[in-house]
Amino acid sequence: MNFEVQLGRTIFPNPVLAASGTFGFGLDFPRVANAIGGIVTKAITVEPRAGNPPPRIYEFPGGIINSVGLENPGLKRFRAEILPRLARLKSRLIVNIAGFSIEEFGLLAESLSSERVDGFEVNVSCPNVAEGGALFGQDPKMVERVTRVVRQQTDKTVIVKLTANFIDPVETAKAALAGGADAVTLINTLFGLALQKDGTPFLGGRTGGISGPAIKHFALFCVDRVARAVAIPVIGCGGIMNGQDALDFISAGARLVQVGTASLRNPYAPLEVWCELRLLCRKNRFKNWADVIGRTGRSS
Amino acid sequence: MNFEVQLGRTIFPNPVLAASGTFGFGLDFPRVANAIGGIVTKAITVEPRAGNPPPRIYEFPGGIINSVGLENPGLKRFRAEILPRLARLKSRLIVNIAGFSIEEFGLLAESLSSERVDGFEVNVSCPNVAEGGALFGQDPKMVERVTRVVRQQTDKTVIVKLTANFIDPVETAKAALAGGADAVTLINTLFGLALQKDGTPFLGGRTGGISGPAIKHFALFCVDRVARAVAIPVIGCGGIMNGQDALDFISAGARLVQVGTASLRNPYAPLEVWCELRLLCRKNRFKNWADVIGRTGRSS
Amino acid sequence: MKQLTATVTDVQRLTKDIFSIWLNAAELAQTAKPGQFVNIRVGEGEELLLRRPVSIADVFGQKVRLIFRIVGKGTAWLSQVPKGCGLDLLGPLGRPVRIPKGRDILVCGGGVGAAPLLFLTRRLARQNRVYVVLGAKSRKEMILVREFKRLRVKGYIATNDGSLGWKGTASELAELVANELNRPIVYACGPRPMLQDIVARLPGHEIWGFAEERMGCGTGICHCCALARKDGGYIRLCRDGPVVLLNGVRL
Amino acid sequence: MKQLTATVTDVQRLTKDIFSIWLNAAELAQTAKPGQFVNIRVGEGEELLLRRPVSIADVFGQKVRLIFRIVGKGTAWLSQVPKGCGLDLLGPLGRPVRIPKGRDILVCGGGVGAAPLLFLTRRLARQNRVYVVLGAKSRKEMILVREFKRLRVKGYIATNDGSLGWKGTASELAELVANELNRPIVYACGPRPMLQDIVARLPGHEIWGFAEERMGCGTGICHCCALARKDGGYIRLCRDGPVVLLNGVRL
Ligand SMILES: Cc1cc2nc3c(=O)[nH]c(=O)nc-3n(C[C@H](O)[C@H](O)[C@H](O)COP(=O)(O)OP(=O)(O)OC[C@H]3O[C@@H](n4cnc5c(N)ncnc54)[C@H](O)[C@@H]3O)c2cc1C
Ligand SMILES: Cc1cc2nc3c(=O)[nH]c(=O)nc-3n(C[C@H](O)[C@H](O)[C@H](O)COP(=O)(O)OP(=O)(O)OC[C@H]3O[C@@H](n4cnc5c(N)ncnc54)[C@H](O)[C@@H]3O)c2cc1C
Ligand SMILES: Cc1cc2nc3c(=O)[nH]c(=O)nc-3n(C[C@H](O)[C@H](O)[C@H](O)COP(=O)(O)O)c2cc1C
Ligand SMILES: Cc1cc2nc3c(=O)[nH]c(=O)nc-3n(C[C@H](O)[C@H](O)[C@H](O)COP(=O)(O)O)c2cc1C
Ligand code: FES
Ligand code: FES
Repeated sequence: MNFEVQLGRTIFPNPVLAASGTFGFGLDFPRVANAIGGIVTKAITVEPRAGNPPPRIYEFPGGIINSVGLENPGLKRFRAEILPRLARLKSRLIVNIAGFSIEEFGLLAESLSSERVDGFEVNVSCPNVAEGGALFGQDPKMVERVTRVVRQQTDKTVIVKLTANFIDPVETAKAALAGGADAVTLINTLFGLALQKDGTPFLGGRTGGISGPAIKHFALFCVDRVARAVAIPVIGCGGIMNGQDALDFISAGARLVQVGTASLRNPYAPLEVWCELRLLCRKNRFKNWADVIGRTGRSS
Repeated sequence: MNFEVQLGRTIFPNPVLAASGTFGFGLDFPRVANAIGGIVTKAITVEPRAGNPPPRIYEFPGGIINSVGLENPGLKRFRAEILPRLARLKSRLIVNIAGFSIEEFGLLAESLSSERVDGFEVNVSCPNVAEGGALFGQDPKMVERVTRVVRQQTDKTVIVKLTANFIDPVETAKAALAGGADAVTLINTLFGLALQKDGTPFLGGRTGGISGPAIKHFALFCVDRVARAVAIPVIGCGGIMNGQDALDFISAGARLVQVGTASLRNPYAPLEVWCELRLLCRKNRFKNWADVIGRTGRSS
Repeated sequence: MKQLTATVTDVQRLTKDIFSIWLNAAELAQTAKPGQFVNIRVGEGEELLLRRPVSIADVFGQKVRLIFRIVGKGTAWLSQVPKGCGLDLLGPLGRPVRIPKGRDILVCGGGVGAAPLLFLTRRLARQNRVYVVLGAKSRKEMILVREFKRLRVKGYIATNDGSLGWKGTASELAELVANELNRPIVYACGPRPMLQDIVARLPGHEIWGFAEERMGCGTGICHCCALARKDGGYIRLCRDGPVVLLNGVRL
Repeated sequence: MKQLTATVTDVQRLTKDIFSIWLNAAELAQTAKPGQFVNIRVGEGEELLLRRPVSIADVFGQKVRLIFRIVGKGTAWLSQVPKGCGLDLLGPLGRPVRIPKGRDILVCGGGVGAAPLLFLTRRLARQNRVYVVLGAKSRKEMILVREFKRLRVKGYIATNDGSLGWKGTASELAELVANELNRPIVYACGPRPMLQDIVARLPGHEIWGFAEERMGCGTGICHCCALARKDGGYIRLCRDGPVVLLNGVRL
């Protein structure tokens, strides 16, 4: 069976990617990076960011909450120091870009449209500083504008990473489509608050983002909903720990999947998910991958 | 210490309530019902509803997904057969009402404003049939209108049970306040989809609502957010399994809490949560309950 | 119904995946009636949130017997509870079976479905003529034959592969036996296809079946255990069942 | 760094809540250096998602020793792994301590903090003059005294209640010892307040400390283990540490 997926001009050799922020820049585990469908880098911002004070991670049964706070070396150092080292990876490379204004998104896409980069994942889960700090991703109009600006700056694959916090992702997926995106990723972390026994916030960043198995069924709901309502390829993400989870997202309508939190437990997780997915396909005797994608929606 | 809480004209003897849909009508466990702060009934609709086909419940580590589908005997039979039997309970009685049009909400509130009923929890997580089936609770304008209609029909306590699915509860809490609500409950279940191995939906109702510990930290986020932004009392709900969980919600700004999924495992759970909460207060040597409510927000 | 802690006094493996445990639970033993079940807390922590329902298979003095097949995490955990440990359970739950008098009775159990029929047959046999059909895939998977024998009821055995007794399904054999009886009341417990098959084979009979559905609470407060009535609407299996007149429901 | 399964060959309880386990792990034993740690998968299922970092306390032949205190679910689980079972771990992780030559060295451990210092001291003692201060609340909570003695280094012991050795804290005693030495390099491991106290008491010294912070991955890919640098920004403790020059960070 052929598992290749094309989004924009990029052909992913298989449908399992490493999710943003949970696989560094892909340099630490080249064997994994080269064997899976591709890697999405940690978010890159125009200016370097130190990130949030510790603790940055809270664990609860079935999930974690992180408040890394977009720590990253910034556009310049990423281009000068990290991008050249990424040349030695063969894998598809998607750069996750996070701006605090529409212009910053444009600048990031323009500056990073180098040969090595296959595409961008537009991270709209950051506050729009110019307009009162509401998150870009919670305003369909902003999502469309951001997507359009990125689209104008690059002919690389453009993926918009949507949030499902307090916004119907169908609306933002339509906006991303209108803005010219090649795909959307669903979902980014859910908002979360963890407290210490004395009632004060546990995380240094006060609140954080929930990921892991606890958000899987909400993410599946979102993928199913968007895949049936919007004519844009969906990349599924949220609590994928094994091949069956990946298959669930694909059944629900995802063309590709991303493995996040699982890589924290085991940096080989994306590769293991891909191997297990392939085994499941053999066990289930699937004939045609296209029949599997979105079968949930066609079943009812 | 005095744990009484007043909302509207109702004085709750303590802050732990049984959540809607997870304690029947309170008739099955009168000892629990009489000892806790109060009970919220299963949702009542104008017409009787058979509910969704089985299976109606899916379990995953840390949570469940239900698709009961508002099964209930309808307004008439509830008034004729169940309400009279509720006379033998001493507990505060909040009736959860669910309408499919603004008028239905008004009718429910009017018809049920009997002596035995202390108040209403307005369940806005149902589709607005007249206007394309979008959920009332996802449209602040609708929340305000529904609340106002209920307010006009009754002088009982009016609580609006908000959803945080695809809508910022700060907006709907403001709407509830504008409509004349005495309090809001946060949160109702999160949207969820569970699949069988063959990719078809597991639940008879196709999708369902996620509850239990998996949603606790998202619910805490919502309570903290609304409690700091809107001048309306908040009732916290979502994954409360023990006294510490209840205390977390109160620290985050809830005046009362509701115990849902925990009662499925153990029908004595609401009472146990209340006992544990009291013990924790003693252990922590709290002097003043008002200092505890919302201390998270004041800490940062 | 009470919440109680019952000590496991004995654990036995009956087949590859069927286990029998005896619990010390005086009050439960006294109040439980055939057709009822207990809802058992399984696992530690919050991984398995819901209890697991298991029918009462037998009662002896202060002791209660449970028999279950391992099908997932909860039953696997249950099979590993060591002797001497306490189980947290709610019970007795569900509506007891009404015990008739002076009738021909046909009891039919498939696989682990034989378990709750043991307790039922013990009570039925006092004032009725009881005929028992037990079925399983093979001899190795047949349970409780000796226990039923001790009840001195007329017994018939079927296995799919013929390795014990008659070769065929329990419901096929039940049909043959029923035809010899005088307006028998039928009690059946087993996989859903077996129940459906019995209903199809024995039209016009009063057939009571142990139905199963995913449960939330087991105590009647969540309305998750819906079983469709033929005349519309649903019953709550944990309240109105689990033993129901199969003629009136849609399995 | 490798993912490997290491068999537990020995489990020992050192104090009420401190355990020592030996693992059979030839490659790890060969490659691990003082200051490094392993990240251990704990629990079954998905309840405990993250691994738990534990420092390498000692190495002997093909064996690796870990010593840990029970503080929560993960370490409680670890203490109950029976001999003969395999542990899933990632390692060695973290930056090895640079071993100086011909220097005066002061090693200071508080509580379970003595553990990683054992391995370090073994390597330091080859080419340096090593002085070791061990502290604990009381005699009952003191660990590894015999092991350190066998290394033939000069040892000093402090307990808060005076039940063994000098009465006082490890850092107080370390200050006294340091004043007798010639520009000693200090290596410290213990609770955060102890590390802060040592920094305060020994200004101008080169002090290396085993820092701790909540970790996500332990392998450098998540940026959760932030430790603040004095000159701004954060280091990744799992990569740039866990042993760091305390003079340059904000504890
Ligand atoms: C009233 C009642 C009485 C029962 N009595 C017995 C008994 O005496 N002996 C016995 O072996 N089993 C009995 N069962 C079935 C038993 O409850 C399930 O096998 C058990 O809950 C499975 O739990 P698990 O965690 O092992 O499996 P899970 O991981 O939860 O599920 C594994 C498989 O079991 C099935 N299953 C899960 N829950 C149920 C359920 N409530 N009903 C039917 N199938 C289910 C699922 O479809 C799934 O395929 C009874 C069920 C009910 C409703
Ligand atoms: C690099 C490194 C090496 C370590 N080496 C050792 C060692 O050799 N021996 C030893 O006993 N402990 C060591 N620790 C601490 C150990 O990792 C924690 O005690 C353990 O993760 C707690 O897990 P738990 O599930 O038992 O507790 P949890 O339930 O997770 O937490 C219980 C308590 O432990 C604290 N804790 C949890 N995780 C950490 C962490 N990563 N760092 C500090 N405190 C934490 C929490 O603040 C909490 O109060 C090390 C930590 C790090 C970062
Ligand atoms: C530690 C951590 C850091 C993350 N950083 C980013 C990021 O920089 N950009 C981004 O778009 N998503 C980020 N995410 C979100 C993940 O890419 C993913 O969308 C989310 O974790 C849900 O998937 P999971 O449940 O498989 O982890 C991060 C997640 C974690 C746990
Ligand atoms: C089986 C079930 C039925 C429910 N029915 C209702 C309902 O009728 N009306 C309502 O407002 N909420 C209903 N809920 C939502 C709960 O009241 C509660 O808001 C939610 O479950 C989150 O709390 P928990 O995590 O403590 O369960 C139901 C929840 C469950 C699990
Ligand atoms: S299982 Fe909850 S009502 Fe039957
Ligand atoms: S713990 Fe993940 S980078 Fe250090």
